[in-house]
Amino acid sequence: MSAPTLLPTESEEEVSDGLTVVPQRHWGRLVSALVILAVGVVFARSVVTNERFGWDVVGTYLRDVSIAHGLVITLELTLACMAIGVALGALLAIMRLSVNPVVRSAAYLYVSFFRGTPVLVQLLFWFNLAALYPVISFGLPGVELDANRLITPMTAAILGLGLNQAAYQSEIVRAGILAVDPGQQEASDALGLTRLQTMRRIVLPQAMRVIIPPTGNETIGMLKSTALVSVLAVPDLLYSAQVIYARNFQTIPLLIVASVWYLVVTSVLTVGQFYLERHYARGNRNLPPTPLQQVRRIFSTHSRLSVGGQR
Amino acid sequence: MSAPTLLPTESEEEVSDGLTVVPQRHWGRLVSALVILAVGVVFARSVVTNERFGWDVVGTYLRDVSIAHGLVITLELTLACMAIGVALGALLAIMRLSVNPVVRSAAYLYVSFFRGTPVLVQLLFWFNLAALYPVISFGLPGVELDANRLITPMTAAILGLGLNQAAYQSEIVRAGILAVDPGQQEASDALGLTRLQTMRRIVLPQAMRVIIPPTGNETIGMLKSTALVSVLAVPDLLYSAQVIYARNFQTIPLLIVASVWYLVVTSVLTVGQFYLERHYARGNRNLPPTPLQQVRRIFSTHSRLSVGGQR
Amino acid sequence: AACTNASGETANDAPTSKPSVDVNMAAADLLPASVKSAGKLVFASDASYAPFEYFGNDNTTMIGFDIQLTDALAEVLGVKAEHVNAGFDTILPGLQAKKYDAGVSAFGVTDERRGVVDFVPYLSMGTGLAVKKGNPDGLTLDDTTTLCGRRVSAQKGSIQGIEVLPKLSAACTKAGKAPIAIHMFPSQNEANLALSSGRVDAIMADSVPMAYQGKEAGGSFELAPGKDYEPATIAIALPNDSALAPALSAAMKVLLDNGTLATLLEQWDVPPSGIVSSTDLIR
Amino acid sequence: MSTVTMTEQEPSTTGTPMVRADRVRKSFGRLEVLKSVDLSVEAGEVVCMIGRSGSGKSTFLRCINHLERIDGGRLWVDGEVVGYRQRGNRLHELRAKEIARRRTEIGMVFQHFNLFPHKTVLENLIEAPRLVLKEPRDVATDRAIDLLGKVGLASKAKAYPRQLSGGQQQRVAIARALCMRPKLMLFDEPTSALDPELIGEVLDVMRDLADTGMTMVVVTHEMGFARDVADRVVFFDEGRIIEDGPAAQVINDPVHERTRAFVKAVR
Amino acid sequence: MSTVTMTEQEPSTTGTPMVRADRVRKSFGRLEVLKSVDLSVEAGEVVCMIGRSGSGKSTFLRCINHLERIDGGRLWVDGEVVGYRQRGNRLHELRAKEIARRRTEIGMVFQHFNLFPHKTVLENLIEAPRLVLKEPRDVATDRAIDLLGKVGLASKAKAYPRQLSGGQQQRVAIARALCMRPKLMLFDEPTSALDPELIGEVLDVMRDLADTGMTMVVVTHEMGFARDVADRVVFFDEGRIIEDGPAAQVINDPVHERTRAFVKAVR
Ligand SMILES: Nc1ncnc2c1ncn2[C@@H]1O[C@H](COP(=O)(O)OP(=O)(O)OP(=O)(O)O)[C@@H](O)[C@H]1O
Ligand SMILES: Nc1ncnc2c1ncn2[C@@H]1O[C@H](COP(=O)(O)OP(=O)(O)OP(=O)(O)O)[C@@H](O)[C@H]1O
Ligand SMILES: [Mg+2]
Ligand SMILES: [Mg+2]
Repeated sequence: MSAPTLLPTESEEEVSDGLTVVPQRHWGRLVSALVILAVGVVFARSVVTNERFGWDVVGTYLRDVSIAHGLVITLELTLACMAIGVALGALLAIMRLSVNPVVRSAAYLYVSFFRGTPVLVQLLFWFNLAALYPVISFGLPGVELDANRLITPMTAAILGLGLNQAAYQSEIVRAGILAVDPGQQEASDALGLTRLQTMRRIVLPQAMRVIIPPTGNETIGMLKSTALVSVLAVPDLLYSAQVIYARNFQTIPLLIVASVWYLVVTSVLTVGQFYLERHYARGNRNLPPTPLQQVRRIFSTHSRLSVGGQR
Repeated sequence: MSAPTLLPTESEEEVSDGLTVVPQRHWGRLVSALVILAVGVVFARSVVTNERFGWDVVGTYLRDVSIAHGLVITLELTLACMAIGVALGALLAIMRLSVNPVVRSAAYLYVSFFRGTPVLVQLLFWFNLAALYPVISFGLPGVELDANRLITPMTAAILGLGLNQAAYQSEIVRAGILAVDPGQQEASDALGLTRLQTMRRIVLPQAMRVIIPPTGNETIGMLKSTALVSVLAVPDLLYSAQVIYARNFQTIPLLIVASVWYLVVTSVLTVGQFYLERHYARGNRNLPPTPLQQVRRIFSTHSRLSVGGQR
Repeated sequence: AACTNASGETANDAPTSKPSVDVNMAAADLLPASVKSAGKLVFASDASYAPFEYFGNDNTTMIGFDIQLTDALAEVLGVKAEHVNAGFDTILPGLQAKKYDAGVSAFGVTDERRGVVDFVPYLSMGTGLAVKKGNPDGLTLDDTTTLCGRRVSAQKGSIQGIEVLPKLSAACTKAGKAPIAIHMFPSQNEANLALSSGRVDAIMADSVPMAYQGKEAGGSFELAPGKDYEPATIAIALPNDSALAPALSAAMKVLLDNGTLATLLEQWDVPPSGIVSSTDLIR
Repeated sequence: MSTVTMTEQEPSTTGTPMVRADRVRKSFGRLEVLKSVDLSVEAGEVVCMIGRSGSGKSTFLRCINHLERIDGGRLWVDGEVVGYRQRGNRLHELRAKEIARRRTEIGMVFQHFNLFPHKTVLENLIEAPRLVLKEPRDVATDRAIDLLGKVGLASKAKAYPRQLSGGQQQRVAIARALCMRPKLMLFDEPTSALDPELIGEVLDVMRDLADTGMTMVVVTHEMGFARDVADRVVFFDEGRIIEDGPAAQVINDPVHERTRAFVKAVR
Repeated sequence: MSTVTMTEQEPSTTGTPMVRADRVRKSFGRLEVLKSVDLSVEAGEVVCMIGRSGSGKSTFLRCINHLERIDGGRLWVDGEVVGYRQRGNRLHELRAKEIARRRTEIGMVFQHFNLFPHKTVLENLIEAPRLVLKEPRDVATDRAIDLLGKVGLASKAKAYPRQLSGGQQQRVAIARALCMRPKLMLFDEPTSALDPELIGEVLDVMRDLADTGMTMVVVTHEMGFARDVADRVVFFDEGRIIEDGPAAQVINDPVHERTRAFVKAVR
């Protein structure tokens, strides 16, 4: 009759009071796991066996050259635009916390304007700058630049997405900076560090922990946003798939092809984000668990009652 | 020779040491203000006088019925999708912190999948569900639902955008929850509150301060993302503008019309976000300044040297 | 001048053979000096509209009726033709920005548009109706009242979407029937997908691409029986008061006269009724 | 400061100790924090726990409240095994809901107060009675105001915690715990986050509470308080209690070498 | 704990006081925090500041370091007007860069340590010398390791601050300030965030530092330390210094009524 015990109390050394411990059974947990698993299997089967998904076509195009080319462009764009976004966003965030009211309001106007207008419009604006200003002179005599030469589709795409991203990113960075203990700023001041040194060496590195997760969101969002550049006929991943199905009308299989690649890249990014978070968590007592540890945790059924255990 | 003084030291009562105080002049600040102002004026003039912007057409269409109708759809969609996103996102975030490994991994898979695939594909999937599953039976005998009846274009749009948003939102909420002092959870535990009560009454309200700024970003993003539903032939604000210029070829003026409306809505949202932030900051010593105070701050030239002053 | 008709070895989906024509000096003289010195004309097309303009099997070369037509035009004018793929939304601002010399994307001519761009017409094309396989609802363009109360899709910016369907719908309400529910999709692909998933009952579009796509899509939809509906004029779009218009019109007339246009139409399976008349060309 | 007189206090059933620990063990990963703790606290007793940092005092306090789960030995509060329900001679592990219910009978005051910053003082006090004990708002409010008066903060009911001094916050924390009418109060270094001037206020409230007969287990380094108020002082060392006796004896004349060194360092 | 012997210390030019305050005033909005503070600290002197919470002690300390800007009166550090450069009989307001440079000559130790948590102990120490004084890495490192030895933490150079106890963190904070070779050290309640057992370590380091002749201004409630180490004790009350004298006299036999009440409360 003796049930399996969880508490080591019940080991032979200490059965002083002769009581048997009956551990809590997680029936609900087991049942829900089975239900979810069953639903998953049924769903997967129905997806795999449904010929309307056109798995043979998916297989053919998964390694198509133009899809691969589109993937490269998507990655390039994401990299370039996030680089602009992160750098300019940090600058804007610092500007918004400046003591100089001019600098502060300039940053504020920038953010309001770029968050307020659709990216599509911004993209079209940059691309067709020449329609509005055929010759760019910066108001300087002698300078006459042909807007169409200056701005290729790719440049327009990077400018449009990057400048727009900077506006969103600045809000994220600003929140991150405000989350750093003001005592850090004071300590730096007292040591004689300048504002910029403090920001770069003390505040920003600590803000990173708060900045990274939403930035991860934004990067993954950007990966998909690059599809907007199809209006500029820049053949990114999704647009490359669209070009193919515009010819052969295999819409659904080609969308699946694009999705598969997006999923792959997103997964890689997520792993990268994890290690970045871990890097910036250095100096903390509890580092976030590695993926392996996480997998172990997912399969661990022993729950810690203490709240401390979940953090 | 006596320069204007900033320090009250120089008032008649205390000129004990007979020294004159020369305040620091912010020449750089003044010059940069003038430069930015000048650039702004030149730019504004060039925009207003440039006939290629087609200001007369802009004026005509700004209050067009179908634009107004598109605006309403955009607002409805944003509201509905953000509602789903916020509610489901919070649920997913709580699930990811659950002690139950099944619940935890289910939430994890959801987030990975929805962040990993493009919204466009998700939208097309929901909209064209009937192409894949003409009849939805949930595997139950007797149940035969016509997928096209079940899912109207608007439903597909809300499902697609809302479920996708939930994945992003859950990361934001999760970061917010983790930012709340673990002591709050402990205190609730010690008082005998259940997990759910603690989450709802103690942790989430405090997490809101960290959650709101990125959620504001997301809401403003969503406002623009709704334009994606044009692939479902749902005429939101941007698509309404596009349909009109596809007819009359007045591309730039109509994009300006859409942008103006987006700017208006974004501004209203920003103000709303401000008061929401202020609400959740209650109990703090320093409430964020109201817009009026902010405007005053922008125009104040007296800078506080102490860092404490900027926070 | 004799026109060398391209050989008959047309591949059934993508004719690659190119009709070659001689330079017509009279037409070439009409070209503005800037184009003459540049030696090329830049044409913008939204390459998602087979068989007019789309990407070939290599996914990088644009092919189609419009492409070959403009190639021939350029040859008549003694310049090179450069083809740029551009989203529909950027073609017109691009023309104003002088990024492109002309837009060639099966543009339909309407009076409203004439105020914004100049047209060089080259084709008149009827409207076709695509329906679900087997036409379960018995829709036909011979009796447009069969469309009343139905969900009909069209592409954003197409003549069908902005003129034909609203007119037919108005007729329905006048006759006391339910109006037509018009669904406008950003491109033909979404419309096709919506038809095959039963989202809409029919697609109304230019008859030529419709026939082509129906064939290509592997029979998930078909053309409704009956004649084409009122033909509309298709044209090349130029910026207002473009100096190019006379040259292109003259060159187009050369192609019409020497039968190149007819050859191209045949090559791309466009019914003979599609040829634009000389009188239209003059307009 | 007004004095606190807790009239609600009824003595527990005599005989059963309020807290009993029998060879309690607890590890975090490979670190064994509690090696074998034995302790018995009678109802109405005030026991002070002292000991070096890291010796396991907080962990043991948290085990009593089931904020941590013990790995070995057994722990009783008021005759019931912590974390289990006894039926016959079988111990059934409790579910989260029941654990929460049991916790309501034990009040805990943390070193860092842990007040809810987004709620006013009054809201802090009535939150748990309303949610957990399902008391009507006015009943809960009445008792809360009464208790606030007893800790000398009647005028601060509408203030937010961050508007109070540390000493005031800690007194609110004590009142919040008392609102649940606990039969046992646990204090984890309740004065060590306070400036020396503010410590007195909190100790006064605790002294008054002890006078009402409340059972109290207090981790503290305030030797003056221990001497004045505690019935017993126990000394923790490396996860064990190595000294246990009347306050005066443990503080002034400890038996164990280590206790002597510690008491000297703390003054 | 090893003893600290600071050999680098050279006495300042005699005659000029290290700190001189003449009717210093400071308000936050409508709240007048410093009403009129007069004080003079000679080079090599150790002055303790005591006073009720909110009386303006921290604010005054921050004014000395120009972390706050004063609203009235005048303040000198080592003969230079804080925040201004004197040319003839005109005072030119300093720019941010110069203010930062002046701060390097004053070391400050905060109540909550404020170590940089993302940097190791050694990195915390060499950050400012490298960035501000432009010292080469090895020179800065050598002095840092030397100073760590003197505060008894040579073995912790590679540790991160969160891996240290409070007392250890505060000792690192002191070493960090000393790395800049300041001529004046300011301490703002350096022990009040520590547990009683850990306070001793920090006070020992400060005592050794005082023995080297460093000029120190210390806000503290540790009466024992004040009595042992301070040359003078000053009592703050509502934005003024109302008592200023030798430590023994102010603590044991204060003149002013309020000082007497305060000293009694703090023990
Ligand atoms: N959740 C946890 N995970 C891992 N280790 C822990 C945890 N909680 C406590 N510890 C460790 O257990 C040991 C005992 O901690 P505990 O807080 O009980 O000591 P303490 O006697 O209260 O000391 P202090 O006087 O510093 O509060 C310490 O070494 C601590 O680092
Ligand atoms: N940045 C600030 N803005 C507004 N008020 C402030 C600011 N800093 C301090 N004060 C106020 O000034 C008063 C004096 O503060 P200060 O910190 O100097 O006192 P203190 O003597 O150091 O007290 P304690 O012992 O509590 O540290 C307090 O009432 C405080 O609330
Ligand atoms: Mg402890
Ligand atoms: Mg202070």
